[in-house]
Amino acid sequence: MHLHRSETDILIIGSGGAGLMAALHAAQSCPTLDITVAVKGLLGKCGCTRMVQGGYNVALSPGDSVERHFMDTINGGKWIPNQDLAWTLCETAVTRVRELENELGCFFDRNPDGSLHHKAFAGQTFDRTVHKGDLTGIEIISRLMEQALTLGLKALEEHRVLGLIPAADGSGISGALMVDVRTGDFRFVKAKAVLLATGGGPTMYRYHTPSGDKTMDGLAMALRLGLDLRDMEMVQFHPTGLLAGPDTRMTGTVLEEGLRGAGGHLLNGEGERFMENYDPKAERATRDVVSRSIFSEMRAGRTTPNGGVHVSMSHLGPEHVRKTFKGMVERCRDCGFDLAGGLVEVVPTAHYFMGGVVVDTDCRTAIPGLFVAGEDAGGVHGANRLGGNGVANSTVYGGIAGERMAALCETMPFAADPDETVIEAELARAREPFGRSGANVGDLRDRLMDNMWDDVGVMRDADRLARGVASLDALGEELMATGAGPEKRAFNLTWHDWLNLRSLVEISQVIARAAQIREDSRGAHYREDFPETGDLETSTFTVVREVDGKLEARHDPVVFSIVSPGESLIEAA
Amino acid sequence: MVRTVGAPHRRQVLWWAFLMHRVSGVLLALFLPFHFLVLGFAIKGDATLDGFLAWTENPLVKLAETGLFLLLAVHLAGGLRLLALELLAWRSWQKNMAALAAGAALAGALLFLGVAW
Amino acid sequence: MAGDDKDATLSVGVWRGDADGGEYVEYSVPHRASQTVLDVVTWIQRNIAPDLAYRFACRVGMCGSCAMTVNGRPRWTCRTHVDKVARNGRLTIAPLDNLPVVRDLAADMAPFFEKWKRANGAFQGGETRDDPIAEVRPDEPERKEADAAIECINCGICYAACDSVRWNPDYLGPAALNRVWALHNDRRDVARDDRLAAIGGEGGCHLCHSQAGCTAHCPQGLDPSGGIAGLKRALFRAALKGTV
Amino acid sequence: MNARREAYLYAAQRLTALIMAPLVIGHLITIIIAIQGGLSAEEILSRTSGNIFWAAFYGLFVLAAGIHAALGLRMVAAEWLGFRGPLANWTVAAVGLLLILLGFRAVGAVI
Ligand SMILES: Cc1cc2nc3c(=O)[nH]c(=O)nc-3n(C[C@H](O)[C@H](O)[C@H](O)COP(=O)(O)OP(=O)(O)OC[C@H]3O[C@@H](n4cnc5c(N)ncnc54)[C@H](O)[C@@H]3O)c2cc1C
Ligand code: HEM
Ligand code: SF4
Ligand code: F3S
Ligand code: FES
Repeated sequence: MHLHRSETDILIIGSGGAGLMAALHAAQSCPTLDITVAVKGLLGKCGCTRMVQGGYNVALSPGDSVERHFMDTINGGKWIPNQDLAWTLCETAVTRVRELENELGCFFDRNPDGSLHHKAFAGQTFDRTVHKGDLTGIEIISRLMEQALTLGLKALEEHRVLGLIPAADGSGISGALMVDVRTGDFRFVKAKAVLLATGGGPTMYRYHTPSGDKTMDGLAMALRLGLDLRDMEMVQFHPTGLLAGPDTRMTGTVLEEGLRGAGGHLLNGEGERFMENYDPKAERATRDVVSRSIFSEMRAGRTTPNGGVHVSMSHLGPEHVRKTFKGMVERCRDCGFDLAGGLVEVVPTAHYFMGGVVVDTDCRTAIPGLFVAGEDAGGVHGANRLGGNGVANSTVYGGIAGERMAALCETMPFAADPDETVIEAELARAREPFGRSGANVGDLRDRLMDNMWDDVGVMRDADRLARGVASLDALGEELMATGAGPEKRAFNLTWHDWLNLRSLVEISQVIARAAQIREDSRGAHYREDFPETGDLETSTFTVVREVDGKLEARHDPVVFSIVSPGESLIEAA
Repeated sequence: MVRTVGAPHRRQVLWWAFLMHRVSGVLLALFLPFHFLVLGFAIKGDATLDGFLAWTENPLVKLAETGLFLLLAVHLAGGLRLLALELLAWRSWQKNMAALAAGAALAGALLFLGVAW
Repeated sequence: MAGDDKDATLSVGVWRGDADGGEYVEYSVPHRASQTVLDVVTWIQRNIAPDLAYRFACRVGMCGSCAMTVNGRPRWTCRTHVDKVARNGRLTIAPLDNLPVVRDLAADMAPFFEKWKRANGAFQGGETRDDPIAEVRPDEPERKEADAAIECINCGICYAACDSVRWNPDYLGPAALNRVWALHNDRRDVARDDRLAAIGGEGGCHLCHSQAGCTAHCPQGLDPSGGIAGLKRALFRAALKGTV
Repeated sequence: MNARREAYLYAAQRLTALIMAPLVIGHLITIIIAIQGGLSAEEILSRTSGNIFWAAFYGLFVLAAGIHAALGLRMVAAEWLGFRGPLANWTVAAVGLLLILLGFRAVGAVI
């Protein structure tokens, strides 16, 4: 097996907000560094940073404060966030947004007087979300991508990272093994520092919003290295994903939060408004409440033809809707639905993954030289992520990781030599499905998505979780018996589908394990058999890791390093 | 590199406007030297020119002259359209203007036909 | 509606090949009510041709990865409903024009981004992260121009639709120039004169002949054609002033 | 510098177009009128001979057309024939010059 080998100072995996921001900051900190970005798709054209619609939370508005943003984040996260991480997020977001505007060229929307516009976003006590229309992510990632292009970094586009490779002498990280998607050639890139920024992404659910390239590869790699993964039960569901049937990839994609905010109605299969039965705020209730309410209707069988509920906007006046929600109306029209005048089927959809690798405020992990930032990192959001804190997280921590990696490189004369046995093992692992023919990988993926949706989804209980774990185990075995045909590696998407599915199954098992041990209901995690939130003072977070091929799950106590339950950093007005 | 048979992406008004403008420009550039040459005959005395002009009474030649007139009209109208949208930043008007240009050219040519025949 | 008929099939010609050439291969695909062209491609890869190469990411018209030539026209396939483009149940799908092919439906976007870079399509600000954010009123004419050009998803569709690119591979093309136009109208940027120089020379904006295929096909509804005309004016003024 | 040259060439092409536009319109109208009366050498010459206005009118047109056509052909040659670079530039310049010479000869003849 021929293996290309190359060497770089900093290897960045993923080109979302976290990856690209890291590259820019590393280059600024030390312009002579050799920086390589390896990414599954095209530079900046994959991942979810591009898909950000709402915007970016930052306490820049007069009257707002970092303390207030922080308290909203902690409250939203149900007191589980790592407070130091949350604080650094809120504090650094201020400089980061100024950097995005002044240095990188993002041109956010303004008030009529020319000052930066902040819009309201659910769950926050202040209007603090900076945005560019409802396509904020395109603006952020395009500007980052342009700057990265001019930087002259090495971009390994359409390079899928297969595994992280530790140093032979156990001193830390040595680099990463990857495959060039186009040619199928394997490549090992040795580096002094490696950033994992593959952006999590709960795409193992029947309905999901993230970009198709995100399949939990990063977390699966971290798991194999024995790293601690925290809050893995915390999957955020967005209440209104488009439901267009099983035959289209459009199914699951987000229909804006604003539809409900503006007065849209949710109707069940019998044509009744049902939200009032669950919450006095009806359609305007929080994401998790609405998601669970819809899910309950679905379980009760009161569904629309494709198995969801309807969103109805026409009572607000079709013309008005067409004007206010132009993008959404057009998107629906493209798949044949009339959002302004008719009914559109919706369903809760897996949106964001709060769980991730345990890191400190410098993005360091337990393995020297390996850094993690963005959606792959855990602890920033706790049990729930505020809308607008996702892209803030990836750009804030991506930048920090870039600086810290640059500093580390300056103290390191060489990158450590890799553990060749791990390289061999990872190569074998990647080639495993070749030579076996078998069932359609797509069918297995469909089954995984059903399992997760039914048993480890919006509403959980011990029985369902046990059933979920069992079916995941069975699915894992079936996957290992399924193949990708003869060994043709060049642009073989079927092989990649197989690899994607493997990462998804492995992390799904972790999600189910974490969900089993958290016996309370907080934020995104809802146990029907334990509906109470539990005592905040004794809050814990879950940690799962892999030891000798087996998952070990435990609880760690939350350290209230800045503020304890019952306290606040803002004086009551 | 081109894998599209017939390139249907071209089938939009403004592309045809471009093509008409280009072809008329090239044909004009080819014809103009001859036109100048003919007028240059005048140096050799009125007779030659008159003889030549008599020859233009020939229907075939008349057709060619009509063609030239049309070319000039087409190129002129299209050119004005381009100048308007480039220099005056007219935007949504473009399609209307393309139509207008073609219409003006045609009208001019018809006028000529009516007069010449 | 044809899509409701469970037995209806689409006959789909898919361009298969690589940099050395290729040909259309015929597939027959079940027609569904909610079905985009990307869904058709996916179905073929999952069910008939496991080695079919194509690209997508966001699946909702935000990443610009999925652009292909559909029945002769460049389009974003994830947001193109089959019923909108199929003629008598027939589709042909090929990679984007004016770019090299990697394989099958995946075009090589490298020249596209190379030109973005050559056009100096990256912002250069005069302020830093320690300065306040510039006040720019939304009703300033320049801001409006910049705004109108800003939401490009770098899909390459305009680039594939432009015959000037086809006839002159050196031409920067509509997307890069559209970006430059947005930057030219961004008064926070300090490199606007340099940028005009970068797009005024060989391969520059004068190669645009206002064919407007770019504007006609841009899925985001942008108007590169109008922006390029603006750049031509700006260059003319700059040449008179001697700043390029 | 390259950018400035291209900008000037572009401007020259558009400027000559602007100049020619009224001239061509004028010319076309004259032709229509002339044709209605039947065209003869005498008529043309009596109209133009020794007339400084018409000399300037056609002189300007010839000059503008030469420049304009040369620049236009440069573009067409580059795109449709792949004929680019210094040789192409000199060739179209020669074509333009030829056009201007022929044109001046014609103008000289009728004035
Ligand atoms: C529809 C939608 C709307 C959203 N709206 C908002 C919002 O309004 N506000 C907000 O704050 N947040 C929002 N989010 C969340 C936000 O987008 C993410 O939290 C954030 O962008 C994650 O950034 P990242 O850099 O960590 O990952 P991403 O931007 O997802 O990038 C991950 C990168 O890793 C690459 N990658 C993955 N696997 C591999 C591999 N094996 N090898 C190599 N590369 C790999 C991917 O291709 C990609 O380039 C939204 C998310 C979605 C899906
Ligand atoms: C009547 C006044 C005229 C006007 C307003 C005019 C206008 C224009 C314009 C604006 C262009 C630029 C097209 C482009 O680059 O996309 C052009 C191109 C051209 N013109 Fe003219 N023109 C006129 C007369 C002429 C004449 C008399 C000739 C012939 C000698 C001519 C020959 C050409 C040629 C060959 C081109 C190049 C075509 C191309 O690049 O597509 N034009 N004209
Ligand atoms: S201008 Fe439009 S067509 Fe061109 S790359 Fe941008 S979004 Fe795509
Ligand atoms: S299609 Fe091409 S020619 Fe100009 S107007 Fe658009 S760039
Ligand atoms: S897949 Fe992203 S634009 Fe189509």
